[in-house]
Amino acid sequence: QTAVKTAPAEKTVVDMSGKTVKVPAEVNKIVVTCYGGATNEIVVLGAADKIVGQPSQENFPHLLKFEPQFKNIPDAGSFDNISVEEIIRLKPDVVIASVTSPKGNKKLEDAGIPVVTVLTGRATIDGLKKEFKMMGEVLNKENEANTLIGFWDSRLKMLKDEAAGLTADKQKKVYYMLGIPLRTDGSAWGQDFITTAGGINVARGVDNANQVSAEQVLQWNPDVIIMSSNIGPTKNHFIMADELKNNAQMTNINAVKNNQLYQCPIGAFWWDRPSPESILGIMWLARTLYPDTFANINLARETGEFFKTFYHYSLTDQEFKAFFNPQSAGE
Amino acid sequence: MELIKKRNIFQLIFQSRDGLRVIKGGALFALPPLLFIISFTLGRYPVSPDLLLNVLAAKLLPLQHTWPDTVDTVVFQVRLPRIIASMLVGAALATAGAAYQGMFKNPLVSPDILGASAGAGFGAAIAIFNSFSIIGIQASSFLFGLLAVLLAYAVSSRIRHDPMLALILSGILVGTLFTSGTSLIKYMADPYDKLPAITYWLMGSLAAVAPRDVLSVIIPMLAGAVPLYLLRWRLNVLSLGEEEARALGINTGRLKFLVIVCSTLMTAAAVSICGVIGWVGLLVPHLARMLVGPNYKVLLPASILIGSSYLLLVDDLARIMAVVEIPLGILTSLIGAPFFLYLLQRSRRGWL
Amino acid sequence: MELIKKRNIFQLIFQSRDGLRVIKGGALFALPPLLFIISFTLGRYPVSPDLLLNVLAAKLLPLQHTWPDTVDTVVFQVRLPRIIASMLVGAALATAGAAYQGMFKNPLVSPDILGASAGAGFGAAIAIFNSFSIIGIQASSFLFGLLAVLLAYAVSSRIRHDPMLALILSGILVGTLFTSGTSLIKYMADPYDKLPAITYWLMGSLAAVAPRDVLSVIIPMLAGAVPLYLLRWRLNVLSLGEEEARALGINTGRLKFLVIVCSTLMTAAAVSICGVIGWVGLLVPHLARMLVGPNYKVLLPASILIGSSYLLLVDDLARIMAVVEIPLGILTSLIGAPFFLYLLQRSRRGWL
Amino acid sequence: MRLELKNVTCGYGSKPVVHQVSLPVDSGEVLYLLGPNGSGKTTLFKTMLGLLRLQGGEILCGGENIGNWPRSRIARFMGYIPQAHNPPFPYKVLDIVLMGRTAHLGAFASPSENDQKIALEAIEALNISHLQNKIYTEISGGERQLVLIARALAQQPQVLIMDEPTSNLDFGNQLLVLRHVQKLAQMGLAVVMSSHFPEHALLSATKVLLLHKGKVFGAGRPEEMITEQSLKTLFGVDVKIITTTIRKGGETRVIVPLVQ
Amino acid sequence: MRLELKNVTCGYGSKPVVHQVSLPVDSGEVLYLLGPNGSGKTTLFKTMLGLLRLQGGEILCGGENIGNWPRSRIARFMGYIPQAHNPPFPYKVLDIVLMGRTAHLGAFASPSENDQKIALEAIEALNISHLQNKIYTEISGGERQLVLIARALAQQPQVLIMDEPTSNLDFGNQLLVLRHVQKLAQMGLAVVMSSHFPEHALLSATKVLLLHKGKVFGAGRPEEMITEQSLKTLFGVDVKIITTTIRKGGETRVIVPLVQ
Ligand SMILES: Nc1ncnc2c1ncn2[C@@H]1O[C@H](COP(=O)(O)OP(=O)(O)OP(=O)(O)O)[C@@H](O)[C@H]1O
Ligand SMILES: Nc1ncnc2c1ncn2[C@@H]1O[C@H](COP(=O)(O)OP(=O)(O)OP(=O)(O)O)[C@@H](O)[C@H]1O
Ligand SMILES: [Mg+2]
Ligand SMILES: [Mg+2]
Repeated sequence: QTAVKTAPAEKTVVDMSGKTVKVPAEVNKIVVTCYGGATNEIVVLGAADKIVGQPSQENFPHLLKFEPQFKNIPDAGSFDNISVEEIIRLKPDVVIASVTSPKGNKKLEDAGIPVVTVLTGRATIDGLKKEFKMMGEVLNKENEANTLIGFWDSRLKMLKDEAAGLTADKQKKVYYMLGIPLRTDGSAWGQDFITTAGGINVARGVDNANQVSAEQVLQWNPDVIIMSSNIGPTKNHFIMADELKNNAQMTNINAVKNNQLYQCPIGAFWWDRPSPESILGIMWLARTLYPDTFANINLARETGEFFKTFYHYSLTDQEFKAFFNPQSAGE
Repeated sequence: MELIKKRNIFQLIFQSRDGLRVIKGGALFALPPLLFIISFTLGRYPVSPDLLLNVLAAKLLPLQHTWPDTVDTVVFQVRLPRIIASMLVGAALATAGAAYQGMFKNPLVSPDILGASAGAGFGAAIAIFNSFSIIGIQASSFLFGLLAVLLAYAVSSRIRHDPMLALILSGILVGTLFTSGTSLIKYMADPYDKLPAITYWLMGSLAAVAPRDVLSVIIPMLAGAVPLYLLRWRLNVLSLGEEEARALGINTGRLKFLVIVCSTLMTAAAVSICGVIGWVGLLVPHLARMLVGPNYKVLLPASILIGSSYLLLVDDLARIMAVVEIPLGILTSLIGAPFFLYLLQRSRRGWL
Repeated sequence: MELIKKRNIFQLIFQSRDGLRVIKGGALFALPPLLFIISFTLGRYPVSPDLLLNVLAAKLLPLQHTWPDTVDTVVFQVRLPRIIASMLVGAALATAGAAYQGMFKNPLVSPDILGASAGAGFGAAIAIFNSFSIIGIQASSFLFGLLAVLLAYAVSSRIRHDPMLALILSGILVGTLFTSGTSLIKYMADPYDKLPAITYWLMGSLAAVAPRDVLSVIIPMLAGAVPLYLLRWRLNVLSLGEEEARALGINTGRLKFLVIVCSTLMTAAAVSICGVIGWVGLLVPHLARMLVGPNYKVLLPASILIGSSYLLLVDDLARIMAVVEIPLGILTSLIGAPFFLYLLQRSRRGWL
Repeated sequence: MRLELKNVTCGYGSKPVVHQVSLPVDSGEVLYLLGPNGSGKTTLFKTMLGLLRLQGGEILCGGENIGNWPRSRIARFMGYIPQAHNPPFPYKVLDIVLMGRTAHLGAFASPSENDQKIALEAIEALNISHLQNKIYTEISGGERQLVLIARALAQQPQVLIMDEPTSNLDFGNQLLVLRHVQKLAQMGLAVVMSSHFPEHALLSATKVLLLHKGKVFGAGRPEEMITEQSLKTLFGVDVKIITTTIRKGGETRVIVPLVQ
Repeated sequence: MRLELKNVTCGYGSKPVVHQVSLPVDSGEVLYLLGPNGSGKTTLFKTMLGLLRLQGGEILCGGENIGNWPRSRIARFMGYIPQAHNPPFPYKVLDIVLMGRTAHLGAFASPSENDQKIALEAIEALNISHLQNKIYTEISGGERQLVLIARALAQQPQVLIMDEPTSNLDFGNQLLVLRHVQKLAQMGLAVVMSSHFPEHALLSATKVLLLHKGKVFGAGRPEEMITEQSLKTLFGVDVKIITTTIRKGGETRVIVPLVQ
């Protein structure tokens, strides 16, 4: 043991699985082994250039526009399906992984690599804010994290204030369509997403993304249907409003009759799934459900501000409009 | 001609000594229509029996339309296609299973044995992966189901030794290949996006069946079922084994090919509208054999009657049990397996 | 004693007339150690052969440590456990498969037939669903694998008629039950997190094997393999059928129970560390039978040698083929199936 | 109607087991194939029925080569009683016998009342009416053999090929079957059968073909073929053939093995 | 050593097929079970071997009830040659014969050189050394029967139970096996066998038990039991039993069926 080594300074963080992790004080190389907005978090916290390995981001062309180097970053796998040797070869200071892949994470820890877990799909609004803070600590970007949390808090408060005027009888019943017409979501995030925007999730009894019968939807008779753009039956072929209107089983539903059918937008990430950007998604949904109640929300401005502040990117009107046409994302 | 055959079926069913069998025979014929009617009143959306009668009558008589339009939608757009589809699929899988069990001289064989389901599943997965429309998924599923079986058949024909075992082995092989292909697609699919779609699709469900779907499978199903039904006597002879059947005057090569094509048409069509529903093709022929014996002259009709009733019953359960639809593939197994176990233990002659 | 047996193995292997077989026999014994050494140099992280020699030598001699610590980690923490695990799993599945094929007198039987994999998969799924630790997942998987088989055994023992068919049927039934259970869990799992975990786990992979995992399975695997190896002559006799084996002096009830327990120990242990890897238990015994004939005295050792080499080879491929590993379960099928087809067509006597 | 084998060579794979066998059988004849175990009797039968590929020579029926006949035509022409038989699903005995009618049915037809009548007659002819409704897998080995014979009768062929039809039969049933064979021959069938009992050939054969290691060792009338000499060569057994008078003034030849 | 059945009743499930059979066999004896098809011979054999459950009575060996004997002890005591046999995996003939040694091996042992020697001797004794390295599934039906007999010999039991051991054998092999049976009896084995040939019983039995519809119809010395009368009753056949002298001054009785 003659090699001279300067012991790196370390710090400890408590990650989202409640585990205390030792990470280098200075994090310069990051490998991401999950989706769920982890990459976006790193980007908005200003550490995009430190990512040396992560799963493909081809689903997010808007993100690739201002982080084009992501196209060439090696993919060392995701969740439990990771290549340990490849990650060792990339010599990361820390791996950002999901709380849902303990097997893969453990293997990395055994190889002596610090693993910090994030909530990915299991996030709630509160959880997400905690996660921003934790990531700020890991990346030494506490200020950026606080700015982000501040943005969230102010918008959440605004939503809450405006929604105060919504009486129970004015609240709209929302059906959140995941990929195929009969699958919906009543899990933590699906619930937060809709209720924060002032809606009632008709599927609140339904735990996770699950299939229901056509009759059930007929009985719920939702006022509005929102269609996820991240879990299509097919890639870039999400459910279209026309498809529902032409479906004889659906024609008698209020939402279809009144043409209250909306596709969830895609920004730098899916707006209906947890990520730093999902606050924009919540505002979009609130405005969509109650254009009058939330008339104060100027989504274009909010989005522009978010992208300017956190992505350091000036969004054009055209780019903003493209967010609402998920099909175009693939082109 | 048709009349004579029908009389024979009755004759054979009722010929048995014990009166119990007469009742069983009658029950067999009464069951499907009975369940058909009952099933209309079941579901998450409440439709009372007399409202149902009104709705049905209104299709024929100029009744006053006092109920909401939604009721019409529920009855004709949601329940009717679903009931018909489940009966069709149940009958098809049971028929294919019965035919295969005879052809392979093996009571453990199911219609999937030559890779039809595996192929159809792969076809669906690849269609989902490549963003096809729903109709595209169905077509791809059907075609790959056929392709898988034809491939297995082609491969087996290059093996000289013991053609039946060769066929089964080739089928298992091709099936595994397609299943791995499906896994590979699942694996390559974005876990946030395609994976759940593919996984759920493979579990099998009739929840989304539309009238159009029923129309699109009725032709391949009839094209498969009618020849098999007509060939049912020859299935008896085939079940004695290749050599003996040939000595008794059967062109086994051609008959086997016909049985395979017909069974595959039905299986692939079934998978293409409602995903992989295992177990029916294995269970129902056994059940039928316990009730009416191994003679295909009665076994095949009995399988059709029991198969359609069984799947309809299970699907009724799926519809009424919970808000969330439990996939039919899961339910058929969860109900079928213990039921089958019970039968096995009770029956005097085992599974025969 | 051991010596005599070993001589007999060699004798039997080399007894055959053609010199080709002598070469095959030698190759069989040389293959595993050879592959073992080669496998150390393969992987995404570059370790040259002479560096590897240094690293290995340093474990025994006081060499100067001129390479980065990472190399040690790669060789001893990543590659060594993985190589050992793949050999263990391959040998275990092949042995269990060979034993079952004899016991059931059926060359199409795989070690999963009594539900071991289905049970183990269910155990893992339920553990993942409930967010157990990795050790918890492994333990649950192993225990449910055992449970499934014992359940099948218990059920079958209540059926009088034809005990072997009863056992297979019960196994298929119990297997279906557990598979449906797994599907149900998959269905209930959040598609955004648990579903991919369960799905990937079921595809089978050795990517995450740690030294601790190897230690935790080595005892059940040996506990399964050693008795089977010792009983290999009796497996011959058992393969003649229940009645004949009893007439020849074998307590078939006890022997069958032993074979089942041993095979299940091995299968469940294998599944518990690396998920469901199909196909090995079916393919390898066939391959071995083609090479050395059906006599278990040589068939079992040959299966062990071929099984360990085969899975190691496939896992090596998995490691070097792509950055992101293709699950082993998929690879074994994608490689195994065509290979098997080729063998089938070539071999004079079919699969025998 | 004449069945004729011309220089038939056959076997498994490409290896010949039986070489250059020629044999004509006419309506009304009973041809016995005698030969040691493994001499190729079963192989020859399977080849005649087209179940094994012909390696050489040809098989003619009424002068016509049957190589291209469809299976149903062959089956209407030749009935077969196999030597070994695996019990299939638990069919009733009557159903098994009815399957003999298959070659006479249209592709999509099931047996008619008439077919049923023919099957019942065949069953009656063999005195096994009591088995009629039993399960085929639950009767004794000898009983199964009788059922298979009944099935071949129901098939109403012109040539009947029987591979050791008496091997599992009791003493009484053996003679029953032999009597039947003769009756069938009288009715105009040609019967080709193998047997391990030269005495049976003396009782009921009109012609004998001796097979030795796959080659024809001799063919002709039973009295000429079954001699102390030929039995010694074929089976390596010393026998004495004696003639004894039986009641009603008939004469029978019996074969007495000379043991110790 | 004596094997004794006392009032044995047996059958399938709870339905008795064989009723109240008592029979003692001693070393050196050859007991023939004669009876029509379906009279219960196979059933009785399977029960003696413990393969079917005893419904009544008991089976004694040297005075000891074998009901609780472990299987290997029964197998060292009784060898069995089954009537029907499904070909398993393609074992070599030698391996099949070696399996007869199983009962003599420890649970974890494989056959030794000595076992191999015994197996080879058994094979030689039946003149089938040429089959030794052949594949069991690729030999003729009669050849298989000989292999099974060799296996039973290799088992070296004290009682040999043979269910129609000659039924698929050619004329020469039949006599070979009969000679063997006698030799084994002289060596001190007790042989119990069924046969469809009363003549064979006359040739080699020391005792005969007649079975009729599952009941004992008679038991005693072959000359006493096999009479024109008893054969008529059991099998419904008219026969004449004649005595003829064979070379070397010996006498043999032959059974001549009276046909036509
Ligand atoms: N499936 C097979 N593959 C290869 N060779 C075979 C096969 N079956 C039989 N043989 C061989 O062919 C030869 C003739 O067999 P065959 O069965 O025709 O004899 P056989 O005259 O019918 O004998 P037996 O009187 O014992 O029934 C034998 O030497 C046998 O070993
Ligand atoms: N598995 C079975 N289940 C029920 N009954 C059976 C079974 N096997 C045979 N039997 C019946 O038991 C009776 C005796 O059969 P068994 O096989 O003992 O006759 P056997 O004397 O050996 O006849 P064979 O000379 O034809 O071999 C027959 O009536 C038969 O129908
Ligand atoms: Mg033969
Ligand atoms: Mg018998």
